[in-house]
Amino acid sequence: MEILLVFIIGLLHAGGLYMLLRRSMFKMIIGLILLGNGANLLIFLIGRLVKGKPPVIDEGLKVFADAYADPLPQALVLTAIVIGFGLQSFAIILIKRVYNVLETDDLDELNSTDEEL
Amino acid sequence: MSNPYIILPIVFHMAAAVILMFCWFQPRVQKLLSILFSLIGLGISVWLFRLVWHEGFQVTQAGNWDAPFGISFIADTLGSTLGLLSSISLLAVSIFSTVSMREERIKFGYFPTLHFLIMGLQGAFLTADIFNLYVWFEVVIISSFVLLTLGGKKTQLEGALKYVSLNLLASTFFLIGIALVYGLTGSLNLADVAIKIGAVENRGLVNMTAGLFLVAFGIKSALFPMYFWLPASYHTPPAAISAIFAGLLTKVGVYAMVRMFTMVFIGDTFMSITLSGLAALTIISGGLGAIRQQHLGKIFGYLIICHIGFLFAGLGIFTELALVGTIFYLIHDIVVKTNLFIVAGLMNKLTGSPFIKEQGGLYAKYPLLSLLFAIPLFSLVGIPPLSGFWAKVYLIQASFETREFLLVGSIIFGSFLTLWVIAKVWSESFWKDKPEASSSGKPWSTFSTKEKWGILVPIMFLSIVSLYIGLAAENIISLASRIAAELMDPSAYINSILGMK
Amino acid sequence: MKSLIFRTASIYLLPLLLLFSIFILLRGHYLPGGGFVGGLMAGVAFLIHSFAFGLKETRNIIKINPGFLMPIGLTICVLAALAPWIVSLPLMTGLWFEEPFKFVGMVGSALFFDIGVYLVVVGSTLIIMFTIADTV
Amino acid sequence: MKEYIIMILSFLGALFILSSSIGILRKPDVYLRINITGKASTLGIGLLLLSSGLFFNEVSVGTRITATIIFVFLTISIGGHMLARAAYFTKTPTWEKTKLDELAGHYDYETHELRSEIPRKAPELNNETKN
Amino acid sequence: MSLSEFYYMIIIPMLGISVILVFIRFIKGPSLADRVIALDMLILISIGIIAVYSVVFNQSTFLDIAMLFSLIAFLSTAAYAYYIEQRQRK
Amino acid sequence: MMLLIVLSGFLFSALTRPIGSIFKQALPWVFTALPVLLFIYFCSQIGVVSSGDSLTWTYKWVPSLGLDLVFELNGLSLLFALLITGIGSLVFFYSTYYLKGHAYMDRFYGYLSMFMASMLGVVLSDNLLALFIFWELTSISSFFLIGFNNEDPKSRKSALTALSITGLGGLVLLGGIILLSSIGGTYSFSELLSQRNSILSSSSYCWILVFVFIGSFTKSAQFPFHFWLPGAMKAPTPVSTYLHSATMVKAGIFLLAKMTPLLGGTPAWNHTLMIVGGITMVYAAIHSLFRVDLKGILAYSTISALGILVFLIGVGTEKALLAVGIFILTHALYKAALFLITGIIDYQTGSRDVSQLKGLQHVMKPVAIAGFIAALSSAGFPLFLGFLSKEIMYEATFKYAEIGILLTAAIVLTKIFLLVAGFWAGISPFTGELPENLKATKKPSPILWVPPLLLGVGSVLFGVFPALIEQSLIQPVFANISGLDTSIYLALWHGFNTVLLLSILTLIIGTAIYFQWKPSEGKFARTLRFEKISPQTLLEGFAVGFHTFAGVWTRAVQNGYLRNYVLSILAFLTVIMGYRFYEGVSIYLDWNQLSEITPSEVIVVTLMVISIIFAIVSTSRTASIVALGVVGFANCLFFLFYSAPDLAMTQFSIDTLTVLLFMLVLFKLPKNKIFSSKRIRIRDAVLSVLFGLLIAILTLEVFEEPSVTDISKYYADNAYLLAKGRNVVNVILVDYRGMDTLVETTVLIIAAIGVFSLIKLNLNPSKEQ
Amino acid sequence: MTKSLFLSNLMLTLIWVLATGVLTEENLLFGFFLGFGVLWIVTTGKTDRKYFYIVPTLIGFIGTLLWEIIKANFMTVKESIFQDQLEPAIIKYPLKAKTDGEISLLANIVALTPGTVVIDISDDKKVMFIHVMHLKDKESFIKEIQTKFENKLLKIIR
Ligand code: NA
Ligand code: NA
Repeated sequence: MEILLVFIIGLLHAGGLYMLLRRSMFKMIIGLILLGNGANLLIFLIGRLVKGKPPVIDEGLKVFADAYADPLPQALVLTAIVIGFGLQSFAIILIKRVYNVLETDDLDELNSTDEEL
Repeated sequence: MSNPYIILPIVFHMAAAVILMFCWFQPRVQKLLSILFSLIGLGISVWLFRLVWHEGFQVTQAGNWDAPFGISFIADTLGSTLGLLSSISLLAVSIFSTVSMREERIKFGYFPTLHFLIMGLQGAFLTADIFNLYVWFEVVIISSFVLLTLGGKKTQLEGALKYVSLNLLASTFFLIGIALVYGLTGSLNLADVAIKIGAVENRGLVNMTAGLFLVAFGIKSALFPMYFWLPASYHTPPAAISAIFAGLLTKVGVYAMVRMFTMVFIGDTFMSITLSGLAALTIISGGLGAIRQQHLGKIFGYLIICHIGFLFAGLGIFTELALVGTIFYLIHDIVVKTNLFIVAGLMNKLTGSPFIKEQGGLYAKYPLLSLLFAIPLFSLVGIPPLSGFWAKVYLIQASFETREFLLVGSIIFGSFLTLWVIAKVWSESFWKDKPEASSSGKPWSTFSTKEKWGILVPIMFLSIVSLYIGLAAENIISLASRIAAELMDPSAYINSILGMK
Repeated sequence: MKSLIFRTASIYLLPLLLLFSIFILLRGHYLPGGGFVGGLMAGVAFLIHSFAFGLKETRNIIKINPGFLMPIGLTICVLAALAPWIVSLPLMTGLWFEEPFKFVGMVGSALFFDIGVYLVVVGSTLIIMFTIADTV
Repeated sequence: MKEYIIMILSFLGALFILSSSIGILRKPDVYLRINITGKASTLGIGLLLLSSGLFFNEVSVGTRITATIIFVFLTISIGGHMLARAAYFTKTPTWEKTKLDELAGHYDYETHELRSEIPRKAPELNNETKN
Repeated sequence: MSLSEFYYMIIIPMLGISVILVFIRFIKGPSLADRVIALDMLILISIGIIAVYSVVFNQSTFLDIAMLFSLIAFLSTAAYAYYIEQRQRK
Repeated sequence: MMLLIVLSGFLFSALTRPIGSIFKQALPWVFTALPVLLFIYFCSQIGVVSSGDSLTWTYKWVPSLGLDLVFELNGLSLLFALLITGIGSLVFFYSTYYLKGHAYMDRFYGYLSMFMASMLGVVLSDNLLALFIFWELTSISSFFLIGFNNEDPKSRKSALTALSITGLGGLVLLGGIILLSSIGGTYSFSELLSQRNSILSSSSYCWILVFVFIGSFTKSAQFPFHFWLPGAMKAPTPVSTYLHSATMVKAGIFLLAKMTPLLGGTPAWNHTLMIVGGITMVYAAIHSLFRVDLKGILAYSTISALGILVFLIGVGTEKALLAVGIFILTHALYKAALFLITGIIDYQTGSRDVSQLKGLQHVMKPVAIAGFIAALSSAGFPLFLGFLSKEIMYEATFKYAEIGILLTAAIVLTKIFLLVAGFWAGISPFTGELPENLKATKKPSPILWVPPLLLGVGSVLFGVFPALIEQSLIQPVFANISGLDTSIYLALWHGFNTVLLLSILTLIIGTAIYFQWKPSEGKFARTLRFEKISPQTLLEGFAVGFHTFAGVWTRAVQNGYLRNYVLSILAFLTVIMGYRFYEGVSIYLDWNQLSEITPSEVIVVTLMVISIIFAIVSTSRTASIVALGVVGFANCLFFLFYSAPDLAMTQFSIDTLTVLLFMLVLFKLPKNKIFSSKRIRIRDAVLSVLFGLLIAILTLEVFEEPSVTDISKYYADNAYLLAKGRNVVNVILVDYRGMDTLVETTVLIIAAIGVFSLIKLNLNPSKEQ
Repeated sequence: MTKSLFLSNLMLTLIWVLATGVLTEENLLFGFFLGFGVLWIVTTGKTDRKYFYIVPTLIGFIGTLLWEIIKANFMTVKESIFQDQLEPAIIKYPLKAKTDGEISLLANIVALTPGTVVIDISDDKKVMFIHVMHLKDKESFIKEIQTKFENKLLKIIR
């Protein structure tokens, strides 16, 4: 299974970057979101896959009785997801504003601040 | 030494931001409070710096969980120094903001965000946990996004687009890097990681991970060929915002790079060579960019890049001597770049144009102001004995000793280009008569007294600091040497975090 | 939205969902859930309400400007985190009441911390979504 | 015994879900698809939830499952209505074999007003829906 | 045949096939409403899957996630409708 | 004391404002007092120094860098200090009248005293790093002085050119100094002297030479860096006098002279200097003949004189070094005089065109006298100081090994041309008939003509009585430069020999040429034809080319296209990681570690893969957004399967909110278009896939590493016992790693502020959306 | 108003107890206070709330409904697999129900029953537009709905 997940992680990264390489602002955001998903999945995978054993101590016990999934990567991914949400929503709104003000989706037309002078 | 209060700089700025948010609709109150908070913040940073200087590293374990289980915070000399410098920049910028920032921007969260930004920086400087560092980085970048776009002017938005996308890309790489480090060592605590990563047998994986960190921090610190966001965006926001960005943002990337590459990924020759090469290219590329520009903000923006190269030169050489140079330059650069962008903002206002072609006559009209401006300008060039000079001596010396002549050449060349550019700015904006056709600025005499002081005090404050750095170089060198020694031998850092004797 | 059915339903859904969100919040320490998800759910509840009745109406219901929920929540978080300073312990050290409370379980700084998170998440979700919904 | 009940219930649930999935794929227009989703899936999910409720056989789980089922029923029917309404608003075409469209002409697309009778001088008849 | 075997052999494949079918609809569209329906349906099916998995893994807490899923599914439908309505008004 | 002496100039300069406000009109006189006092002080030290002692004074400035302010007054530095303060006094004095009423008088004196102080610092410093610091300060202060008439674009350009060349030279010199110290282990010149052998044998010796030469040549306007000097003539004449006759340009000579005992005496040193100096002196001397502008003539003759000095240092024999000592003094005296005279003429007549100026002796007798003296000294007429120096020069070259004849020829030729140039500058304007248009010329003020006259007196005095300076000044200088104790002997009469013959020949031929050769605009214009291949044109061309290159480079790097930025970052990362991968990642795959694949997972994976691809290729925006939702949804199912209910919940809610945001926000955008060509798309795809592959392999290999879970185990073991929670993930979030959460909520708050302000605040002037 | 709020509060308490699954007096009390808080948050003061009259009767009505729903599902199964002859139509259904609550309830019920989806209700609350999958005859369909659901529902509620 890990192989499949690794494949998906690779695909998410490749796809995300491919989208970042496009000229459209919109695709850029899609790319960033895909990348973010890829990174989260990667962290999750690194923490090993354990089926059906959430890191929740059963009622009545003080410690885990048997195996459990590594909780730390989960916590990290959770934090990363929430942060990602903040950043992505900002980016999405930014795109909206850019479009409203500059009226184009084509990133190639948005290079006045790079020009000399 | 354990001290639960060392995170005061972080918490204080968070509290400051919260209070400022409660004053959302009262710009005047916000202005006053922000200055007050910046002053107190400076006091706290001074306290922490002195504490570290006299009594050594200060550690606290959040949640009272022993390292490496909880999140450790450590105030070492480097961290507390950078914290102090951020506070200095903040004080100057917050004073400057009170008079230069448009009321609308203040009504839309300028000051809270500013303090959040500083909080993020302080956090990044104090944390000893990689993932926590990531989180602080995110605070920094989201605040910088907000500040960069505040007001939503056309150019701001255009610049922000590149800034945002590339910085998010960097964050992703950073996150992946952290995941891999966790996978390799099972730990996130910097000290613990530093110990455990040595035991990883499959070195290739460590090296690849190092590559990810290189690019993640390389983007954030505007290293060649990853700096594109900087020239595209730094000149677009109001001067106060550019100033704080210029002083601190790329520097936090440099800081992170220094931390990771002096503690975790050490003894990697390939990376050292790569860093040296990139440093040289950064210097040259930044310098080449600077000589082409007409927009004052862009000129200084490219100079930031150029000088980031200096910082990385030291890291690439990686001898104690070189690190002294890097640290000294870092200290100098934060102060001077902040000042420079404030000055640029004022020049823009006085002449009515950000383009040096359309500026002019400053010297004839405002001789005293011009002399004041000359301090940051020529400090940047590193006209001895001003602050920019000393670090270069160390860097050149260190590169000679490791026989990295390419670096010597680029440092000299970069210094020359800086000199040339600043001389050109001086000749165009100060010496030249103001072109008739260009739009007229706002004469100094029309500024209110409050405005005058709000502008002059920060410039003078920063100029005094940079003069101090230059003229009392001995003190700064001893500080930088201590930091460099600590960086070269991180065992003290590791031991104090892990609580080992 | 001018849908009678939807509107009628939202009137009932809002309190239900809020209740559920608190439920999720409180049990987070023992079972999946917690401040984040709870906060998101509360945010979603208000959001659904605003879809039905418009932003103005929803804002009236919340009574407090959601913008202020964020600093309030953060203040609670910070206070919960800094409480250990009183007894000279590092920040975030867990401080707990000796005995568990009924249905809430153990009450300690971590719970207040989670409540702070809840409020922040509600506030910021609402600010973000409302601001956007306003412009559509 | 309990196990067999669970098996039967969950099999029926899965069957309903499967059938509505087939339906959603095969139905010719959006309104029919909405129609089909709303029906089968509600009971399908209800049964699946019910079967797991039986499995755990605890009060707290039971109450939560009841709440979820009610909620699902409620939201699916309201959701179906809203989707259909939105689809009509966007002038999503109905299937060509639709017998009758009494809604045509009742909407005012400007004000979003829905009248009970077609006004005398209908400003625009919703002709597109027929195509 | 034990319960979990039954679930693995029969129920989960059935639900899996449903997912695929719905997903095909999702890809095909053609209108946005179709995609939203498909998404809605996907979420509904996954509520079923959650119910199944809660039995398989003997984790009753999964059922709360099911609750959350239904709520969010409703949100997305409502938002879509809201979006359509607002867009039409422009 | 010495610190005060050096710093006094800076002090005065810093206090320009207060001094100005206290003394008002008397400000120039206050400033003039400074060099005069310093000159008197240095004169008083002549005795001490000539007795062989050297005065040192030490202040530890930056000890950790080895930077001490060690001021040493020895023969060489005393000579220069005297020139700097002596000629400085005259220039300061002269300027009180010359710039009378100028709006920026205060500024002028401020710069001037700063410059003087820097020069003193250069010549007095024993510590080479300190020397460099003052060296750079001379560059900067001269930048301000040359650009003093800053309204004039040419003036600004010259200042910039001068700064560029001297600044670059200075930085290179810094490299040399640091290299020197890293071999010698100290910046102290006197300590370095003791390590001469190790330095000479070091492999870096060549580089040191190159660096030091570039520093000196740029400063002393040696070919091919000389052209900044004529340009710098845009400065007010007193500035030219000060900078370009006596002080700044001599700093390079000073440095070479100072370094001779340390670095000199090797073929590399001698030959380079001889060649560069030789070319410079001849080239510039010829050039000086073609100028009509008095200052132009003087500029080129100065360059030529500097060339002579470099050349002589290169010859490096005792005689040659002695000649250096004398010629520095000689040249300073006559050239300063000529500059001042030019200034007077310019001031009184408003013209500097030698072809126009005639017969001015009728209106300004004292000036004419000074001019004659200076010209004759320059020509090396007997009884003038110039004669002495010329004799020794000829003698030095004539006796130089095999190529002595060649060297002598070169220097004789130079001397002839310089004679002509000197005559044109010092004699021609005063002789002949006074043209009508100059009849009205007023008599200059004594403040103007006294200084050049005084300089003339010096030339004559020392020329007639060389003993005055022989032991007191020149002997110590010689000792310093050569590092020898040999006594020197200056005599007016060396008897009849070849050298005297040459000397006479020089005078005769030179005078003859002077009468035959009339500089004119026409001739000057003809020289312009060669401008195309002149170093100035070439270097300026290079600069332009460089500037263009900078433009091309910058535009290529910062091209404005985000995709290219991402592309280069990505390419860079891929290369770095690919290389490291290739370099040594041991790849292994332990199937036992992997869990089995179940059909339901395959379905979710398929779902995910298809939606990712769909999100990428779909032309409908909304479709790709919703596909994105499916990706997140499938992601969420993974979390659910693999025991992360918290994650599943959060991911699902947040994913939906993101999709929602997208929908609400983006409907206004136009339809997705495919902008790029197929080739580019394939390129991007290949690169992305390559990167994805690397990440995938990396992930898999890291996954295959033995997992270390002691931290997670600690979390799990203590979650209930210490942290009183059962849901370990939540315990981590609110307790173990609560700081992360606290900060992350802050991120959300800031994002909310950002979204709010981004939407609600619009400062664009034009139109509201 | 106070009374209805109180009842709502009780309802919420009940739901809380159901959700937590613990039936003790402390939990009731806690649930009550929680419900009180929530109601305080959501009440604007002008909303008319009568739902607590409806809810108990609704529970009784569910029984009759369930049958219809099960029927609908089997119909869907048959339909999806054998693809019956479809006769879709959108028809106008005249409402007897008056209040928002009644109408909404009816609409929900209609939506859950075989082959019908409510598209919208007119602004004057007089008619309801229903999408029907198999329309044999418009009049009989309307009649069926009325007798099967609307009349019964109204009887229960009113
Ligand atoms: Na978190
Ligand atoms: Na910066």
